[in-house]
Amino acid sequence: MLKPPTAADRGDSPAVRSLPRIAEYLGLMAVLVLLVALFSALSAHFFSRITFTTLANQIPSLTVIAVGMTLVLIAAGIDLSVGSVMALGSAVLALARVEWQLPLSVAVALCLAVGLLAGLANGFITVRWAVPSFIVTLGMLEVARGGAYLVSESRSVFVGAAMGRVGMPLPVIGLSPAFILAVLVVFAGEVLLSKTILGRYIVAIGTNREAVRLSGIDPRPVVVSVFALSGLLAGLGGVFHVAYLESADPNSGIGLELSAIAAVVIGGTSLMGGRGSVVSSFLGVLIIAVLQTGLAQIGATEPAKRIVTGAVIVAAVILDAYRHTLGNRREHD
Amino acid sequence: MLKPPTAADRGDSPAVRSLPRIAEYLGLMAVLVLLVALFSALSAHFFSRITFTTLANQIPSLTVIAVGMTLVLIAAGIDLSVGSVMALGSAVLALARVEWQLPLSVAVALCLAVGLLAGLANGFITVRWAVPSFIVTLGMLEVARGGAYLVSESRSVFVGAAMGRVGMPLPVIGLSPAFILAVLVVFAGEVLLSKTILGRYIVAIGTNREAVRLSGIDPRPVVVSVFALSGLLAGLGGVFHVAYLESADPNSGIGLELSAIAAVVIGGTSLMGGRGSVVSSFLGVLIIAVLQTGLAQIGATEPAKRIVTGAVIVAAVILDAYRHTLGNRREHD
Amino acid sequence: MAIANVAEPLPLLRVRGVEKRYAAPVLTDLDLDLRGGEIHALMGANGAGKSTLSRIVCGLTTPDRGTMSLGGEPYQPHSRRAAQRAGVQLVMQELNLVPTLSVAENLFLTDLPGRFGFVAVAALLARAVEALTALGLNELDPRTAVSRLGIGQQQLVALAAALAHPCRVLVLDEPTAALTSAEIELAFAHLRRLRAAGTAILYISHRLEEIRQISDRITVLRDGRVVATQPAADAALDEIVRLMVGERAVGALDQRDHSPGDVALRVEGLTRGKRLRNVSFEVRKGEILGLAGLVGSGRTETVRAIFGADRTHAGRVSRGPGPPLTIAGPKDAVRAGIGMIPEDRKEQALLLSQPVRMNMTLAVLPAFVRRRWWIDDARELRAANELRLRLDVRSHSLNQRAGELSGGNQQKVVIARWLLRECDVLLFDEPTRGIDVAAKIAVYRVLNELAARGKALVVVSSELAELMALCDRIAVMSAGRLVTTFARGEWSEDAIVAAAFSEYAGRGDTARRGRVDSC
Amino acid sequence: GTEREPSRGTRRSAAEPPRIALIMKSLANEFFVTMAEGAKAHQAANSGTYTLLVNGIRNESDLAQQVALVEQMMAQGVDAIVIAPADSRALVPVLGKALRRKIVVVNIDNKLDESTLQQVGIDIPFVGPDNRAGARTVGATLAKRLQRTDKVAILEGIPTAFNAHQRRLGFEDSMRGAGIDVVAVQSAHWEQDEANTVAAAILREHPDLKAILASNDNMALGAATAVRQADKTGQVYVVGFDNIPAVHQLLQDGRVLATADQHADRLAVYGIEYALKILRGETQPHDTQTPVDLITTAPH
Ligand SMILES: Nc1ncnc2c1ncn2[C@@H]1O[C@H](COP(=O)(O)OP(=O)(O)OP(=O)(O)O)[C@@H](O)[C@H]1O
Ligand SMILES: Nc1ncnc2c1ncn2[C@@H]1O[C@H](COP(=O)(O)OP(=O)(O)OP(=O)(O)O)[C@@H](O)[C@H]1O
Ligand SMILES: [Mg+2]
Ligand SMILES: [Mg+2]
Repeated sequence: MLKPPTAADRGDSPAVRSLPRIAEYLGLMAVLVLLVALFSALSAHFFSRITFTTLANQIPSLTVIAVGMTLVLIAAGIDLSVGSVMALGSAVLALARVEWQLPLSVAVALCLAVGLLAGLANGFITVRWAVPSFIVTLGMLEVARGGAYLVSESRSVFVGAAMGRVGMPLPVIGLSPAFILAVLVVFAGEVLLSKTILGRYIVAIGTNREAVRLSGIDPRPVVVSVFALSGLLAGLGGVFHVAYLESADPNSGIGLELSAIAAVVIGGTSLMGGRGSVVSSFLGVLIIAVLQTGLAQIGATEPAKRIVTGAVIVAAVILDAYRHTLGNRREHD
Repeated sequence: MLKPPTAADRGDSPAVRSLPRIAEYLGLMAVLVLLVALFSALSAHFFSRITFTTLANQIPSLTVIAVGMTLVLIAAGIDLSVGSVMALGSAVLALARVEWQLPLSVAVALCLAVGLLAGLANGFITVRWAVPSFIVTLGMLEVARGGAYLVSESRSVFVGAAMGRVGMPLPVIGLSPAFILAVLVVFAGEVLLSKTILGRYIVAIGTNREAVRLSGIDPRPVVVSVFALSGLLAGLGGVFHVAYLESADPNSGIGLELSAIAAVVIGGTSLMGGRGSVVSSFLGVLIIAVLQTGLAQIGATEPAKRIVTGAVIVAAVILDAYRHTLGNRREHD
Repeated sequence: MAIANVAEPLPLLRVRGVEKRYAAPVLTDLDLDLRGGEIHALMGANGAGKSTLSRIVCGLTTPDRGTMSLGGEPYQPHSRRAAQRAGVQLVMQELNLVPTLSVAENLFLTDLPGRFGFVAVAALLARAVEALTALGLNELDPRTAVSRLGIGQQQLVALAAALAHPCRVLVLDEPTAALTSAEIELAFAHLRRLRAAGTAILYISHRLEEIRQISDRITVLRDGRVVATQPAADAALDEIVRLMVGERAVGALDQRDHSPGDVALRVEGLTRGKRLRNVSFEVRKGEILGLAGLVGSGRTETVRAIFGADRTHAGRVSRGPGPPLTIAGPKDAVRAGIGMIPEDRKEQALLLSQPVRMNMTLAVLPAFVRRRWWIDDARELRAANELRLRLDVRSHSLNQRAGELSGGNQQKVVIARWLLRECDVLLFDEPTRGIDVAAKIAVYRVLNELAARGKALVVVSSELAELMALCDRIAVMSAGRLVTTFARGEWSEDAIVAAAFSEYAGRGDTARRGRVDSC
Repeated sequence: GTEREPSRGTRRSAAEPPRIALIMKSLANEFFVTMAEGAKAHQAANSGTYTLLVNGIRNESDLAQQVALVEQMMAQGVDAIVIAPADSRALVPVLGKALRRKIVVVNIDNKLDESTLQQVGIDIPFVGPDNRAGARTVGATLAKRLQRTDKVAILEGIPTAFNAHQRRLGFEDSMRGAGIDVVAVQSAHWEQDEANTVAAAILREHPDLKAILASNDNMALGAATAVRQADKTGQVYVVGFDNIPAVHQLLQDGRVLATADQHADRLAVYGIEYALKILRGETQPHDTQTPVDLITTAPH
């Protein structure tokens, strides 16, 4: 709930580092380890290889979507449409594969294209009419969901083997190609953010859009491409989702935007823009996933699940905050 | 020679206006009229007194919650917990009234107290550990929902007449006391914002928190009270909800935060804080309500509903934006 | 690239009949000629239209009427980028750096060196170091985040950014407002080199002695009109001032009797990391203490620490003989009767998107409240209006957004905020930054008056002349230490500058870089 | 099941009682809570014969999470999985995996899609009520109160949900049978609040509407309030499905005419008992119907 960093904010900054130091992640990793330890203590079966592979194969969609969301938030925007866009994408994918019998590659391309288009629309409307991205993407959330219902005639479609083994665990390691791809996307995202010119502009725009404009750079194309990217990744999330479920459900991804934003913010990205790291967002995703899986495994009751989840999310962020210098603390109080 | 203040000085302005000029609302009102006209054209029965009274009696909860949300957003915070807190409140209310047979007044007081406490917790944690309110209230969203399930054992409870006629239409006018109360809350909110010192501080903090701090004003108590207020109003929303539906459903208010924020942002309040009006938020609520009712009344299909809703939300904001001076442009993104 | 067409006879930049109005007319029928190889000073009272003109020249604002030509060809920059391509660079009055990016990235934001979209870090740092050294900033690590820099250092970075890009026309809008003579000397050396290379420089400043030092010609602006253009050589400063401010009497600073009362503020062993080392001093009732020092010497850190704006590691602050105060935050400080005017008006003081009146009364709102809650608009308005007149704030209404005011007028608003609040100790950090000559006198009067009323004042300023005119004593800071304090009469400009350098001498650059890297 | 090749589950089952995983839809939903509690009670009564692990997903539509739950339960090496699938297709593949791991799988509440089962080449027994038939009987009772060509409206659940579809079909069968005219079918996503809004709108659009058929009682509650708000109490009938306690009062007052009880508290138990039978090798997998009773007056 803070304005962009002020001159008074003299804490450490993404700018100073190329790829961020491992130290940055200690706080979140501590939380993660704590959670795993906790659940291992509570359930005899939790601490097993299969638990972790299952977990890993479950999160690719959320992961890639969180990557896109990180960039959007750092650019001081927000993308509420990711869940619906993912659903729309998967619906199209299923249609193309099952109804039209198109080759996998083409179907996937279609799915990605849908996501990209939705993202471009978000970005374009946002900059063209200077509408808050919250509203634009909220609109897209509804529209894309409607689209998903249309395409799928509101029925989930079984795709089965038609998706190949993208979502299936690989023989020895037990991890799915989807997961490995997702991890690659995470690193690509981190590199984009901290190593490329586009990334620097994203940070700059998120910090002080006016300053960027005044210094002679047009922020709009950057903003558009960020939303486009987020849309594209939502599409990719759709592909992974279908691959994992072997079917496409027009209702999938409801409320996904909240989980994604939560993961990203747990990862320390500021909703006010200008500050954040993709890798941290990934840690955020892991924390949420472990929490869900763990609670299910120990068979917690629904109320318990809710209350614990809520408490842990807040605790995680507080704990992580203690890692930060007083420098940042100062501007908060 | 001391010049007296000029007319321009006394003239209205976003922050220091007496109650804002009607002109500010023209854009939204236009949208509203358009929608009503549209649906009246599409359905013979839409344009009738009964339509508007039922509509009015449906919105008190959303209205009061939107009022709270407006203040929170102006203070550059966000409150995602309103829906769950409302559910928790109503669950407690039902319990107190049906199980414990407490007098209505006491039961209501309890419900409000629950809301207030939740809000205080949100505010306190936010300022004490400098956690983004997004995370804190997301946590509360989970915790309060869990609480609602606990209290109600995950069952909806029929309250029926036990709630008196708060939610029932009054004889002649056809409006419910709840609606009238809600409208009063709206005006109270507008007055608080534009006439009182607290309101002034809220705007100031949302604009530049650091500047406020360096002016020797501690922003924290203000922030806490804003969240407390939002919680209290969520509680009140719960009362209205139960009164209207004659029963308490622990699953009520899921996703309500999004509708509320949407209404507020449609009303022109900035998510970045510092700018907004409560009355406009009310207009936002009306727009959303008319849209829902209208689409249901013309029997639109599910996909159609979604797509139209999405499109209209965006269109509304764009149309409204045309009223605004370019000055505000850059605050959007 | 621009350097090609050096010695042009006819003016390089020609402005004809430019007009601009917002709520009120700002520029009316304005003509201006800028020759290659000249430094052309643009002077005028706050709100005269200088920044607006420079924004127009650099494509940030489109004039309502009028034409411009650059090197003969018609010139209508539709964006800052276009202006830059045409070889027109600008240092804006309001700093527009990106706090989360490094100094290097800010220096070359518009043209980050890269390969296949990747930032070429090595090249970037190399160019950055070069640009910084040119301004004597060789001690500043280009990888530091700008959010760590004091306002003065930020101003130097902004200047370096402009100078690092070759250009035909260079517009400098109060580039030195927060710089001390030391940094200014280096800057000027650089400007003279550019002039020699044939660059046309439009130089905006409120510091008369600078103008005399550096400018070839002077154009005076009043209420958006050119009232005079003449060679700097035969320009009498008081004449120029009169042209600037018109009939507004400037007058001299009336003498205040310098006989301070007993101690009002005692600071002992203030320490904050390596940036503030064991700073101790006293201020007495009715006394004005000046804090001099180089940019980054810790003056701001000192006042911020006293005011409780930052957490300090060690040190005691007490009101005179009283017990040490526990100041957890600015609120406590204010309760203890200490007020502060921060150095960075945009980030730390103003509510840019809010009305002037709201900005003026923020700190004293409770004074305009009826029945604990209700704001008494009428009284608030009256008070705000008096302040406006007292400090001569140029705004066409008290409800104009503070962000729309000219830089100097914004600064006046910031000062105004603290005049209503009856603090016994007031800390002013660069109080006259960007304020015009006449208004400065007005501010000095206010300060004197406050002192006369028995308040204790600490004034941080980069303008030595200002301190020497105002203060009873001047404390000099160097590398986070308070090295010496001169009493009135004892001081001389050279002595003060020498003291300001003392702590850096010998330990050289490493010391300062150390400070920047710390924490 | 001694003849089955050993898997983590069965190896243990020699020693201790079999472990059964009950996987529900949203345990925030009253209906499934009742199911779960029924099951827990049953287990408590037969703690010797089996151990029980109950889990539900966050919301109806979070398929990925339910699939993950199945995999986790496999990871835990349970002997049987009794599942109320959140989707009739998406769950089939993972359940196929479970079968291949020699885990007994029983399908309750929401019937898995036949064609998908065939495509995957597996066969999973369904133990549960026929929602369509249930809806038909409810509809029939309503039909008795109406004349031909009377107008009625249907409130559907989440359109993609199998049961939502079944109940809608059941309602439509009965109405068509009685020559009654269904003028509106809209989804209120099982929600009381939305049901109220939609019902209110439909009532205005069709002033001569005679009845509202809600696909669950939560929506029936919302509809009943809408009727009262429009003060048409008595003129417009409301029927529901599930017989949750909250509607008893309304049944009393006649504001809700009828609902169907599929014995939520027993549903899971049927499934569990059936799974135990299979584990003991007492029966070969085949579908079995469980009763759906018509409720017209609140039980006392
Ligand atoms: N965006 C704007 N909207 C309305 N008025 C504006 C805007 N920008 C500038 N002005 C007005 O134009 C006038 C000139 O402003 P400008 O910044 O050019 O003055 P200046 O000469 O730079 O003064 P200073 O010496 O204080 O910097 C001021 O009165 C200011 O209020
Ligand atoms: N968090 C930080 N990390 C590194 N260096 C810092 C940090 N905060 C402040 N500094 C440095 O401490 C020094 C003191 O800053 P300060 O703003 O007090 O300088 P100053 O004397 O006020 O000069 P000016 O304000 O004109 O820059 C500056 O060099 C500043 O860059
Ligand atoms: Mg200026
Ligand atoms: Mg300073």
